[in-house]
Amino acid sequence: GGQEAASDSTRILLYLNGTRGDQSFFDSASRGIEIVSQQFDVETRIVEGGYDSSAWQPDLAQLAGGGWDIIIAGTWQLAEYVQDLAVQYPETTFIVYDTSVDYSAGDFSNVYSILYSQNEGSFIVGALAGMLTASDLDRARSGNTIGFIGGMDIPVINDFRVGFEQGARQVNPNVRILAAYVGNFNDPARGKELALAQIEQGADVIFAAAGESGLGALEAAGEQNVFSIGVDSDQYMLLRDSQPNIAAAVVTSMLKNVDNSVVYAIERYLDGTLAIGQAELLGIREDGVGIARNENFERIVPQAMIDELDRLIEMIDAGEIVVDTAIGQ
Amino acid sequence: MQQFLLKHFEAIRTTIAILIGMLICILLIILVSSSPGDSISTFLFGPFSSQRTIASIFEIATPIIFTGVALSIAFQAEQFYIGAEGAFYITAAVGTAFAVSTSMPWFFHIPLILIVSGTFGGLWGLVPGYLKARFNTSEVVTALMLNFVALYAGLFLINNFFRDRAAGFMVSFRLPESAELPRLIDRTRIHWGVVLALLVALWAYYFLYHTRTGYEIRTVGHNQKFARFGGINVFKVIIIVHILTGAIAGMGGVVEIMGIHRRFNWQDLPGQGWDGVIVAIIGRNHPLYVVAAAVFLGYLRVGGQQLRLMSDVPFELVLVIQSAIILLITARAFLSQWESRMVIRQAGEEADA
Amino acid sequence: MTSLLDSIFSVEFLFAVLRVSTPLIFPALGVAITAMSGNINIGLEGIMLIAAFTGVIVSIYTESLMLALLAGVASGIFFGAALGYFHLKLKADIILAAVALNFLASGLTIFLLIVITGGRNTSALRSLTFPSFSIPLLRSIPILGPVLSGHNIMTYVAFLSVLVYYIVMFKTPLGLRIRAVGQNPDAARSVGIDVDRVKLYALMISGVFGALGGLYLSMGYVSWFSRDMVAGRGFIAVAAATMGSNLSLGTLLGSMLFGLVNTLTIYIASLDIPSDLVQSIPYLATVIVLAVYSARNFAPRKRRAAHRRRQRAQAHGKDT
Amino acid sequence: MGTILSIRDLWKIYPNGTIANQDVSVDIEQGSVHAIVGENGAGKTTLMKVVFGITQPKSGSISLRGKPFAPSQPSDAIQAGVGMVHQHLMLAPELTVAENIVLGVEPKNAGVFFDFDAAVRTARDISEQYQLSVPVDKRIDELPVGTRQRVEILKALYRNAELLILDEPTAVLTPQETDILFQTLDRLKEQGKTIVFISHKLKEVKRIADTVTIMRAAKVVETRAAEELTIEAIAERMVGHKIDLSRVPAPEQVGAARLSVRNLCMTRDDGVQAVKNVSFEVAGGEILGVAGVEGNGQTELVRALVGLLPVDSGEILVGSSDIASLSPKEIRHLGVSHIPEDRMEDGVAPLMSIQENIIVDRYDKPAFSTRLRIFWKKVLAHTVGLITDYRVRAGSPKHEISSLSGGNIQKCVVARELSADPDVVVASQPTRGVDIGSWEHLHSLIVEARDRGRAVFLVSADLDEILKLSTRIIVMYDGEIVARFDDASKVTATDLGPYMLGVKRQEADSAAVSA
Ligand SMILES: Nc1ncnc2c1ncn2[C@@H]1O[C@H](COP(=O)(O)OP(=O)(O)OP(=O)(O)O)[C@@H](O)[C@H]1O
Ligand SMILES: Nc1ncnc2c1ncn2[C@@H]1O[C@H](COP(=O)(O)OP(=O)(O)OP(=O)(O)O)[C@@H](O)[C@H]1O
Ligand SMILES: [Mg+2]
Ligand SMILES: [Mg+2]
Repeated sequence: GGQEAASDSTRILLYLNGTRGDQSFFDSASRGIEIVSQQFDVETRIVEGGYDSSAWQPDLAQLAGGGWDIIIAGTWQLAEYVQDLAVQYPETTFIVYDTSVDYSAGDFSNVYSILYSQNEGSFIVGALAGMLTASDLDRARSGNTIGFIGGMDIPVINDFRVGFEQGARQVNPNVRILAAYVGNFNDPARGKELALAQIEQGADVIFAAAGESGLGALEAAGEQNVFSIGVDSDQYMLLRDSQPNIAAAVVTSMLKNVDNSVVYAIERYLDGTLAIGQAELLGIREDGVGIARNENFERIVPQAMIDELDRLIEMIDAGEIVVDTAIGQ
Repeated sequence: MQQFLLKHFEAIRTTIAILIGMLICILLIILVSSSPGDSISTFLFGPFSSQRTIASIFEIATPIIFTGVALSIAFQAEQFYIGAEGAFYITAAVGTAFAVSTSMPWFFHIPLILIVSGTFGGLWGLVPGYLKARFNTSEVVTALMLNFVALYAGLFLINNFFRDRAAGFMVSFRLPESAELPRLIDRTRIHWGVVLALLVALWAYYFLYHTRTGYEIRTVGHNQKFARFGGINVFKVIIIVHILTGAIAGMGGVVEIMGIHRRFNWQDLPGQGWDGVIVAIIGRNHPLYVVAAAVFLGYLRVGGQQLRLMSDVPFELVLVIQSAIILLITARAFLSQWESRMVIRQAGEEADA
Repeated sequence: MTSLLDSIFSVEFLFAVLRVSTPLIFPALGVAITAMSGNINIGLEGIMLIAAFTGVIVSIYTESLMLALLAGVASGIFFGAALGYFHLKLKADIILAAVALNFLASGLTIFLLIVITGGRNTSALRSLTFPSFSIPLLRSIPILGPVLSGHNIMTYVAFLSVLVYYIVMFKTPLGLRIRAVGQNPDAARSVGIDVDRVKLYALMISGVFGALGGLYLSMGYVSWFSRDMVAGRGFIAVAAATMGSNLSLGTLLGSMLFGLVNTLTIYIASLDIPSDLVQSIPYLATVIVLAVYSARNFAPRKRRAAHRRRQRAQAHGKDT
Repeated sequence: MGTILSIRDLWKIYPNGTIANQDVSVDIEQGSVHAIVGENGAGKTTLMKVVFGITQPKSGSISLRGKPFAPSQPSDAIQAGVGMVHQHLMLAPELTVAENIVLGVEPKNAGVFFDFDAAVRTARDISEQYQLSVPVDKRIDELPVGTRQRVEILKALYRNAELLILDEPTAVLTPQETDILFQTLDRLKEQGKTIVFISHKLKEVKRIADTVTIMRAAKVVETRAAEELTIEAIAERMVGHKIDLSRVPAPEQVGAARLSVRNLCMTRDDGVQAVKNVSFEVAGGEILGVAGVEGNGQTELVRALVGLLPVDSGEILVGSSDIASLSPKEIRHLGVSHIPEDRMEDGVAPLMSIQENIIVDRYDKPAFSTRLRIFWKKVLAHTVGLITDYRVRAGSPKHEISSLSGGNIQKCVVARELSADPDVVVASQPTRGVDIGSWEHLHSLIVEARDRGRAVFLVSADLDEILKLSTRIIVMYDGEIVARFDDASKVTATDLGPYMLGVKRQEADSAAVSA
């Protein structure tokens, strides 16, 4: 995208409060925009705001004045800024993902919010972990122990943790769950060290929700011949060619399908069917979150477990299981 | 002419350093940008393109004036207490905690928050200060370490006791309105904090150069043995300096929350403490020059922001460019040979005459 | 709890301490050698980052571990020298120059990553890694064997570097000159030593140490480069070296104390202690250790002051 | 023998615009001792710094052994056989004597490693060869100043210096040590070495020099054979008027004791007993001179008197108050002022202005400030007054004090300390490195204070000064008072020497002899 398109085509801006290359969130959103620009007659642009949080509000304020039809901004940190700007620029449609504006706080009829139930996705991978550790598969050991590694002790990350723990206990009430935080998202060495310590204490499935630090945890699992579970993107596919020994241990990943949801939203916007002025929660059913069912998953996970996972997914869909959340708790 | 050049040498040197820094940036931009002309003018003039961008310069400068002035007091006493970063962060957290758990009319609330956070910041600075004054423990190292302690202690405080659970992120409750510093101009975030910052800088200038304690501080900085010899209580001075630095940097943190964010939302050290080191050194530890240096840094940042938003130059290059300019400005010997040659020529001429 | 204690007194724990200490020992030696020459170097953070990056990129393009090592070390020397150029030649304040260098390193590595790979996708780049190495004779010693043997080769290099540091500092003319320059630059200058050059050498050697630390992070600890992956180790090194008075053994012990505390926090991370507090332990511990250490150093004077007070009290007693 | 060094039309202007050498021409004969004398700031040190390559001239030329010589750094000069012993000692404090001596030209093992043993051996050899005894394996910071000075000379000799520049080498030496140094210099001369000798002590110049160059205000006044000049003539040419070296008359009346020290003991940080059971009194209207080789406890004693060092036991009374546990400020308030031995270290903050240096002990007096502000105008007026009264040669009181020459900095310090109107003046090396004109002037200021009834405690390594000024004299050796002379007018330098070197001591019971 990015060319000076005809003036009648829809102009879409994606603002990232970070940079591309994170192999998760922002890459996924950017991928969504690229798909949109190929499939539809739209003009798109992606602006990287970097990691200096003090720059985000001025950035958005300036961009909002740029006459865009749609401005997409993700994460909770930007929601408040969007709230202010949405009132100032009623002509522009704002799409926020992974958070919602507070619709009770004002007239946000030009804001569409996308929420993902990461706790539901984490529940499923938790259940898988609970089954794997109790199994007699190659990489499973005897400890009946699994590990969670978070980037920081903050609500979004804890939402992963809560779902993960609940899922594991659902299928394996006696499972021992170790949890630790790296303290940041950019120290893979420490991430690896934490994972090694958990493995040493008996963990044989490691779920890492810790950005780049989490990569270190995946490597530890690969080296120590236990299972790992990736986060946000399909980390097996990302690592398959470059780091085959790490990838081999990544049994699945808890996916947050930002790309799909962006495409979904734009599609409806162009149709005129997008529910602007509302928040939509995309769970497992809506494909907002999910687990990666790639070749490695197929190879490792026995059919019986897959069936059990599918059963759990249906139960969540049906509301028979309500997954706890750390958000707003 | 020669007279003029010599008299204003410092200003001229800085200007030329900035120009050369800019030139390097321009070269870098030409290398990576597909439309270098536009990119360059975006970088140079973008900061002045609208009321909002101009206001941005001062929004950015405000907290840096606090930390810069705070550090210049420490540096004047030769205390390399580079812990403004940590003091800024943790005091903002503590100040927020205080603000959200109290309520009263704004004309009590705002001063009280500033007093409480100033006191806390002072106590925070007292730790390395006492260790330095009493045991000669390197304040550089303790400050570096306490920065990390501040981060995790601040997170712990907000996370466990003042977190807004309705929010999906690690943020505190919103400040009550009585604790917000009002904005000065509509549609910008420039707020009363900038006035406070200027007052603090003016006060620091007066304090350092026109009061007894200020004189004591500068004397200790120039020659500690001499200060002791003259009867100055060096222990007391070192303690005072650290307390002041912690207090002012800390107030900067809480002012930033009260004026800009209105709730505590930093999950990482925000960097204004390091910016303070930069402007203190560029401003040669003189509080009034520090203000100028902070505004200049604000200008550079906004230029970088414009470049990020308006051009195809990658965001990381902006970081590189800013570092390059800062390095050049602080290069003191830059052009100094030229100056001394001129002085020598002039002295020689006078002696001949 | 007992299982935790068990694992803390396990071979794996001690093994981990050595592994965690390795990326601290290197930069701490870098800090120490510059401190000996009279400069404080908080720029190791940036130097490590640049070397970590350079090593990965070169290893991918040349597929040679040796070349990657050389290039990484060269980048460390280059940036150590750059710091020296700005500080010594252009008289920039060295702390500020180092702060700027750290910013620069962060931006430059990612910028170059974009230029070289066309994106920021870091784990797509798989670096070669330094091999682990088990020492045949050592391995067979009970307890000690498994703790000391089987480490990444860079861990052994780190310990070797301490020895090298000792030899350079105390057994070579250069070391003598570095110490002389640090103690009294005028004295060194008066015997014809080029003080700036000696300081420059010290900074360049510190670049070598820093580079080895960075290379270990991206090519030993893990096998890729990611943004800001040094994560504060360059700063901790300043504390470690200071704690060790910049002497070889002291610096080693200082770094290992950090490694120990860090590893402890990793092992207790899974307990139900608020993680933020656990994170802060290593830093808090340094402040406390430094305080205790300098208070102890201070003791003679204190003892004499106390003695004086006693004398005074006695004298007073006699008077009345 | 011929000229070894020839300086022609040399100009040196410092970057701040100070003209230090103006059109200087000097020839130095091979194998001679050539003295350079001149007031503080006359440009002697600068001239030698140019020769040694520390600083470069604006114009002019130098030739060494007939060849053009333009050293751009000290190593060039060292290679050409020039050695320099600096006015301020230049040694690395934590290195050993041997390491300091070989620094820069280290002996090597296997071509790579520093050969410490060889260094020790070489240092020992060379110290024996020139009969300059030094403990080669001790650290510098464990040694007294006189020994450090010898290390400096050995440093130059180790580098095979043919032309040896000594910038005020005797400023810190005792007469006996000076004698030893001069014997060494004589021997070196016999071996064909050339020596440039800078000193403010004209007696020494007469004793050792073959030729004398007199400088004044950056220019050479004249160069002449030493025997053609008397001390008085040199002094006169240096300062432009006659100089009086005779003793000052004893005070007419001596008052009550103002400062009493009883059984004082002190320990240094390294655990050595620095002051052992010292007792004395100083009365108003007298000057008590302390003679002794430096490093025998005088420094510690002085610092205890002014509150800069703690004491182990004993008491220090000013009037009737015991000050041993008071802070420096409290002691100053009791009327004690202090002229410190190292002015650059304790006496001033070099980069602060003259006026800021002047007020360090009085900035908090109501005359200069309130709690809320300092009255800089009043400070300025006060400083201008002192500069005039004490004849300090300075531009503006707002200039950095380091822009003054050493002698003028010292005058500022003395001006501050005496103008505080103290009861007790503790003066340590008050005229070290000061030219003869200022020497005289400073002495008259100290005597004036005495005559106003002040108690003056004077520590000096300069025996001429002690003998000239003191009413009574005590001698310190190894932390103890080993001799007391109640009538200084009957004492000579030779009387003091044996006590200073610890060869002789008065018995405790006969403590108060008249010599
Ligand atoms: N580095 C310098 N920068 C500026 N001025 C200097 C410098 N060194 C010396 N001067 C000035 O140059 C003049 C000559 O100084 P110099 O040290 O040569 O005098 P001197 O004859 O050695 O005096 P003294 O007897 O006090 O040692 C003085 O006015 C001094 O203040
Ligand atoms: N950069 C400078 N600017 C101004 N003045 C300087 C500078 N550097 C040195 N000076 C001053 O010039 C003088 C240099 O003289 P020098 O170093 O020969 O010793 P001195 O202090 O004059 O010694 P003394 O009086 O004991 O013989 C000193 O007073 C010094 O403080
Ligand atoms: Mg001088
Ligand atoms: Mg001199």
